[in-house]
Amino acid sequence: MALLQYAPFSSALDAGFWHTLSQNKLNVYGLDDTEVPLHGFYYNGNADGIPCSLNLDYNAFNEQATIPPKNFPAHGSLFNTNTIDAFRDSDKKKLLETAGNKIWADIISGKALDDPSLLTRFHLLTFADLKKYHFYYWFAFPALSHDVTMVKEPVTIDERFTEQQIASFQSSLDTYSQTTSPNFFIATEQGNTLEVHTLASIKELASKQKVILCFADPCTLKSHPGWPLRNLLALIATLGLDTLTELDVMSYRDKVKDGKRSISHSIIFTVNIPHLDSSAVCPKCVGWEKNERQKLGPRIVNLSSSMDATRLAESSVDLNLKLMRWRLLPDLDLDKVAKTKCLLLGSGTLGCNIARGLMGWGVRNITLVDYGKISYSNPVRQSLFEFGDSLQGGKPKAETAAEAMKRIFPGVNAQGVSLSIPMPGHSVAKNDMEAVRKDVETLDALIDQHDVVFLLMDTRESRWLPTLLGACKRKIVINAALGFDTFLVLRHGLKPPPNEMESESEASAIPMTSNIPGSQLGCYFCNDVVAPGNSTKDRTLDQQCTVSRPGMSMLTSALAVELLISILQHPDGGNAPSDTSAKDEHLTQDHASPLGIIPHQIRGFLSRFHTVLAACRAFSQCTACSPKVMEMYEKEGFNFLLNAFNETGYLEEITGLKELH
Amino acid sequence: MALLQYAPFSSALDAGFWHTLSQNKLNVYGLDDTEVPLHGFYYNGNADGIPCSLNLDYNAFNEQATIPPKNFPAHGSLFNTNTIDAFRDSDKKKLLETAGNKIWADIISGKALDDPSLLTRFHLLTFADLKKYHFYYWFAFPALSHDVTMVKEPVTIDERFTEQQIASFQSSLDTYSQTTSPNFFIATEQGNTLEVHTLASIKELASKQKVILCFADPCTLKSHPGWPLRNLLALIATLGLDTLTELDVMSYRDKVKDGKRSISHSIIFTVNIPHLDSSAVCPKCVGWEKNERQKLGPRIVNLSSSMDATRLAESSVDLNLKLMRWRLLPDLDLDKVAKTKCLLLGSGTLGCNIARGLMGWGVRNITLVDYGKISYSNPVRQSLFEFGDSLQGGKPKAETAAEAMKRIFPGVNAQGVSLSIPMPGHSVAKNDMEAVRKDVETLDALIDQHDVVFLLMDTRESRWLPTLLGACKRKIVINAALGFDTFLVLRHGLKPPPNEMESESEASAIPMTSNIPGSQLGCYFCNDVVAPGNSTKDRTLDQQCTVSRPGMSMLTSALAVELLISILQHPDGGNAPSDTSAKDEHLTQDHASPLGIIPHQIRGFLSRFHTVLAACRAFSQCTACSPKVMEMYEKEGFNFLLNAFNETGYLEEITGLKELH
Amino acid sequence: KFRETGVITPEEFVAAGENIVHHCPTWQWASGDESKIKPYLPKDKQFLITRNVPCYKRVKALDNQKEEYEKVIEEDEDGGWVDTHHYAEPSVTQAQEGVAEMTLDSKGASSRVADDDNDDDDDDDDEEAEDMEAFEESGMLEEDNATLDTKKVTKEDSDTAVGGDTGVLATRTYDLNITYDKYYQTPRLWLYGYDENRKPLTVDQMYADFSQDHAKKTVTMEHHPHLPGPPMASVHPCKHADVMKKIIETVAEGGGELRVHMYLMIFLKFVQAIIPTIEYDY
Amino acid sequence: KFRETGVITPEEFVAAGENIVHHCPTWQWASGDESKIKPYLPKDKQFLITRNVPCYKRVKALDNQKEEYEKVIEEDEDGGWVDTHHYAEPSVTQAQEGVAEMTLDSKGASSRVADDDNDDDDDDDDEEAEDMEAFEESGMLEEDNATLDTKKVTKEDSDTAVGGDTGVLATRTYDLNITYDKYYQTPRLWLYGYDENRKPLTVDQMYADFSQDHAKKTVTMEHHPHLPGPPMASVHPCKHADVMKKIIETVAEGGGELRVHMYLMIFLKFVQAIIPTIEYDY
Ligand SMILES: [Zn+2]
Ligand SMILES: [Zn+2]
Repeated sequence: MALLQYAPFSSALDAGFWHTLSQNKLNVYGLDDTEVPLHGFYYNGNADGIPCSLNLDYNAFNEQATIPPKNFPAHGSLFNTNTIDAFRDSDKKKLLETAGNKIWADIISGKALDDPSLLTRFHLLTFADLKKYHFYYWFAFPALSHDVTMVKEPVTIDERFTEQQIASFQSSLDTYSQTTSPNFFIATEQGNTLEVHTLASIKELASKQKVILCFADPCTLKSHPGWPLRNLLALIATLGLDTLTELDVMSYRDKVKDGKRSISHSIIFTVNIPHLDSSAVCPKCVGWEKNERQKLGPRIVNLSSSMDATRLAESSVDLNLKLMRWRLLPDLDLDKVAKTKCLLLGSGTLGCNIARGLMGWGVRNITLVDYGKISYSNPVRQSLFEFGDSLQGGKPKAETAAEAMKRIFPGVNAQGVSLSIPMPGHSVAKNDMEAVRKDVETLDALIDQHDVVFLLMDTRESRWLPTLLGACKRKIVINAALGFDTFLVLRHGLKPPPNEMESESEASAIPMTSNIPGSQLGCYFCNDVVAPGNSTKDRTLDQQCTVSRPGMSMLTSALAVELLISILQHPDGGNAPSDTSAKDEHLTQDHASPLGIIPHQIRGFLSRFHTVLAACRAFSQCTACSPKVMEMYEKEGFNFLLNAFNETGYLEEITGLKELH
Repeated sequence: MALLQYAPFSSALDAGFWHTLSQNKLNVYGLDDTEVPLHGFYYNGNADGIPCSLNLDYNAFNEQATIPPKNFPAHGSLFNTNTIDAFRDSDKKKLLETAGNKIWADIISGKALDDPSLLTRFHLLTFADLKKYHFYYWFAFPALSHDVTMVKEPVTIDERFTEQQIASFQSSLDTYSQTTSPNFFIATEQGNTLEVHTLASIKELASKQKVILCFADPCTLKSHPGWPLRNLLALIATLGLDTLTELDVMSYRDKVKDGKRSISHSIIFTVNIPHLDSSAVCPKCVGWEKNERQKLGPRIVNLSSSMDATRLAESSVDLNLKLMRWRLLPDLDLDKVAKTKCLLLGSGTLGCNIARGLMGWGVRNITLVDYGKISYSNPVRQSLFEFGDSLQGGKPKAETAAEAMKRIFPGVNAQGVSLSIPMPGHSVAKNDMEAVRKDVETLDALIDQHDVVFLLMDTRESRWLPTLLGACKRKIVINAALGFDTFLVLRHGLKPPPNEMESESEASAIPMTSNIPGSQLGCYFCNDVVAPGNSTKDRTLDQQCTVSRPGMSMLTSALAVELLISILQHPDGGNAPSDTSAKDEHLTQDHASPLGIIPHQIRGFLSRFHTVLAACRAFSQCTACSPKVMEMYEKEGFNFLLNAFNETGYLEEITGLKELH
Repeated sequence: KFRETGVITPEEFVAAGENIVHHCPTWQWASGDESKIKPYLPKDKQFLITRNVPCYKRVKALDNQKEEYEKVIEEDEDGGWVDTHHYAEPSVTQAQEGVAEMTLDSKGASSRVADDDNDDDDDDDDEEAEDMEAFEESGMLEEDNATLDTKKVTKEDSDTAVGGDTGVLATRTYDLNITYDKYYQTPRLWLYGYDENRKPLTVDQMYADFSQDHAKKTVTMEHHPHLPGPPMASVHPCKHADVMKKIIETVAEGGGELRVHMYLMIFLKFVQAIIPTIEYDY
Repeated sequence: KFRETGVITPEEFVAAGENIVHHCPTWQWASGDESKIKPYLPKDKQFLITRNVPCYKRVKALDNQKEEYEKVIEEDEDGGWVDTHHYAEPSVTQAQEGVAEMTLDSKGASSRVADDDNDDDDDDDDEEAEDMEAFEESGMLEEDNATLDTKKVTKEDSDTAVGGDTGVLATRTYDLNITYDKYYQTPRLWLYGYDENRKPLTVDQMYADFSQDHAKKTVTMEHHPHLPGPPMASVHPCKHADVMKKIIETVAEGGGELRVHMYLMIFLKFVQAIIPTIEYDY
């Protein structure tokens, strides 16, 4: 005769439970760590192989227990500690003892006989680390230890009873269930019927006839009953019944399989229960749940991925982008986009909108540069600023824009750098020399650290130095400039590596064809025959203080961003040849970039809602990207720049432009 | 012999003073209303007609007086009251008395003789209403009352002295000024020279020779000296000099005119000063400044237009827009734009960007409608939201967008309305009927209240009802829809007034020409031969859950906004004929709208960076804007809509579309 | 109308729900959070729920790809829907896209690997999490002989037991919800998965149970319309109507006639295509 | 270089400033707020300031338009610059654009009308402002005979006085600052106007003193680079260099030769074109 063993409860908490606990901890409990009543529930219709789950969901904290249909209540207590140390050091033995005493008291007072749900209890010890969304927890399902032996091995209900008996049992139970929860009850066999009675009637009925002790069993094992039986048997042991040496017990199980309800997997077995003196001390109480390693120890659940809003936002944004690939463009390389580091020179209307556009594409590393402060008229057009940023002299644009980006999407790595970009024709005073040298170094380092440079300043001159640096460092450079109702978006040619420069610059003498290789494309200055700096006329696209139609910036920014992404998706990247035809056949044609054609320049005319694609070759005497200028810079560095800043006509002279005039 | 009259000081405060006072009140004083030392200054070189200004600027609060070159110090005290009542009720008599006692004490102690700047004092009583930026203030320039008579009327210095004497005086004074402020001093006439001495030396010198009492005089009058003289004469009266009955006084004035320094307008006159016993009580003190009405009363200055950031922002934004007109487009009617009330149906990526674009154009009344809440993935693309708005289930989009707009520009009147727009094919449950009826009424009222309706929803069906309502109410309707890399911006035809409908609908049979009158243009549904609602295919531009390239929304929004503004600037407004040619000659051609051509539809293809202008006529069997549908709605109202919502095929039937299938 | 359009009204949803609760009582009505009650549905019949549905195998772990069972219901440029007929033996859809996307060890990974997909996430959480073994109390709490060791019994039991597969298994489970989506006028499926130790699965981990095609195209994380708490994985209903219509048509072609109360039954069939290895009853 | 480009260096600005302070001592150097010191300028020579410059007449109030004195320096599509030669009698530029823009009564309006241009501004400020007359104290503070009533003396004085125009006038005054703009490499003019009662003027009120063409094109409100407090009106320097260059060329054509220390003198000439009725010395 073997000792009767019970399959223990297995705690089953859902995220809603932790969510409500977190809310309560924050809004209700504070540092109050006193016992909180909880409600759980279990089910006797689990599918095969599912453990005896004791479920707690977001309703667990309700004052009135909310038990789903067909489920059975369990009463519990929450002990939520304030620190991990309190969690570790809490006296688990005493906790369980207290729980056992409570059950024992309910048994000997007779309360449990009238309301046997009092037998199914649980204790939950927790520590909620709400910074990391780590939840430490340890369940106890307190059970009074009282050795019971199994006299007859389990058989299924249909092995024991006739079909008719089972049918009558089921119908009797359904009637019974309409008024009372059939978690614990008894059944009597009378001829062809099996009748259901309340547990409380056991004393009376057992003296007259054979009773079957029944309980709704969450366990699905054929060989063992589940945990709820354990305290029930302790209760029975105190009743002083005569029939305890050979008591029939039914693990009542009620599941639906293949659309049909069935209780046929319920098991019946016979036990021998030693008498328990109700005047004795409370029996030893056991029941701490084992952890995943089958050791007595707490568990931890890390819900940061579903509760940490920052991470939720990241994965949500990610998913949104992936939909593009999954649904439409399997070739889209989103990782490449995400990893591209973008430097935005200028944090005004273009800078703000382009930063937003890049963030929309999932670019994670964006650095904004500007020297200005936010003025009252900025926020209505510069989409990363608010009125409040313009107060008290205005916050610095670059840093404020970066802050705003993080507020929009905490996952972005946005930096703002206040930096004024030295310009040709803006001569450098002696006592300013060191500051300018430092500015150049900062800009140089920034361009080094990024993959793409956007030129979004409001003057032509200030684009010169980054154009030159971008060319020397072989970065993708995207230039955007606004007029009143015209705009220009242009990618600079990506210079070939230094050792190939010579042959390339000869190649540029080849007459223009429709598709110019990316390495031979011109820069923003390639069309100019004057050096930047003294251009007081001809500023249509760049004039400081120029007004532009408010829609211009969004339009231009969107195209600049999309041009970059198209380049990134092209197998040749910045070397992608220009394609300036926008004919109908392009609709069906296969492009090297899954996003479509990659032009060199997009010129827009808002007064006619019209865009024109254009391309030009690099100009061998360009003041910003010609081999001569690059060479001079690489050789002489800052001194060369100083000459360009200070001496009017210097760039024209060294490029030979002067002779053209 | 007339009583000597002094031109009083006239307080001259600049905005920097009030700014610093406000800052100090907020950051330093709090409710502390005890006396605060101040420093002012005055100038003896004012241009003709300028009163005797006593200036206080942002430096007035400095511990160490900061007096601009060529100016003279005045010492003062600030009594800043906490309430308007305290300001009114403060004991002005006593204040002045206290001030007088102080000066009297300095006189009799001899301190003032050594440092005569102690004679020039002021008291400032203020109340700063920092909510309204109203500053109440009242100056007192305390002067000891002591009647002095003028013995000889003033003459100018060059009437009295020779050129040589004047030159020697000026040179002596310049030397003197290098060490001591020449606010009060004496001069002695010695042959051809006039020599300058400290005031303290008057006792010794006056006993020996004739002295001229001099003071730097802020007054520019030829007949009277300025206020600083008054306490000086009180001091002199106590010195027990013999010569008081006939003392020469020089109002020393030193101005630059036409690039030449001149003191020739300094005046000299002779006074008779009754002796004043230094052991006597302090003479009566006068000096409260009169207000603009020449009454003894305080003044008020309203600096809200320069200190109220909200108003500053408004005027700044305004100015920015006006620059467009002033510099480039004198015909631009910004008032019309500002007054246009815009209704945005949809507050997602298009709604947010369009709201920003409209705000950029100075549109002041914008209502956003949406039913959704902000999800984690929204903020990176929906430019009025931040990560924080997506927490805890997300804030409602429409209201949150409106709030964001006010944060960007407090001058905007932005409203958010949570409303779900009933759709054909989405049948209305009985218990939902009233809610749907209310939604329709709300939408109806909203469209009534606005001049322009933007359709920015993400499904085709939801555009049907507002299209119909917009047509019936003759509103300008702008439709924007996104595909993955294609977009459509379209203005709906503006239906002619009801009485002209008949003839117009006949006219629509005329074959298509390049320019279609605005009244004959089609709506979003005019090209469809299926009613909205059961369109499960062919959703390229509207498919729910469709992804679009992140730049698409900015692009489309900018064009939708600019299309509207172009329409508003056209003399015929929504009736403007479509112009879909975007040829080069348009660059120079005169357009009816100063902003350029006004197409009917702008279709964009981002994969080719290409836009196409198109136009189509209204379709006589259109399910949303045909005369039949408009008539049915106007006749049957909600019941008609209900049929459209509930009955598939209803719209096809009444428009006769069914027969076309 | 649902036969023409694939959409249903709230009333029809309730009727179909009643039908499913009647026939498959593992599904039960729930009312959800008081504050989130939708007025167009009965207060106690807001949505359907079933708990602890086992999911014994990973779609991705199965190598016996049975492509013959697949039938593309609709194949267009926007992405076709793959309907996997459900047989007694679970038929599966091969992971058709790069497995690189999935970082999960299919044999039952711990939740620690959940975040590998976010390459910028240096996840210091894990390092900082307390060492749980240090918390185990060996001596203090004595062992109890009457407590069944379910891990051990599994084998014994299934060796000795009659039925065969009744041991307690270490298996994933899912809680499933079906809500009504007013906007799309279709049911919507919500999933909450747990690993063998009843720890919540991340979306990426759940992907291993989804037909890859569906997983990537339509499974999104969103707030549950009736439950408080963090977002849950959900099959976005944007194409439900279309697919339902197709299924209905297919059934109709086969001579069957569908009434609206069967709608959710069909819906579950559709769900089966998305999570082929899930063992819920229908 | 300034002759070629119209721009000057900080050093040249200081040199030109020294020159102007020497020749027109109404202009003085100022250092401004400690925290706003610009390192490229000497600490005590950060900007130039002159105070209480009278402005007796409104440009708009003058009806004797003297177009013959006007000379368009540069006329292009972006808006030409009008240089108004300064004669002993102030010459003025006619308001060429809609006077509707201006709401100011040119005879000396109170600051109350300042906001009429904002049509959405129901300005409850004014209504709520306390009635100042109620604050006047008639009996309590006695009158004093030795205090000159300057309002009365004005007439007497100018009747009896020798020079004629020396009475105390109710006139507007301006405080002017000239700062150096590093970006544009030009000086920049700042204006702060006061009405007859020394109350600050709004921008709109100040417009009445500006040549209309300039007012609208270039006067903006910005924060002063050296002073704390609210924004000040400033002539935006975006075209200064061009205009200066033109003036220099014009002077050069007339045979004059300009050295850089004269730059600010010319600049003031240019400023005179913007505010023709201002009576500052230069
Ligand atoms: Zn170049
Ligand atoms: Zn239509």
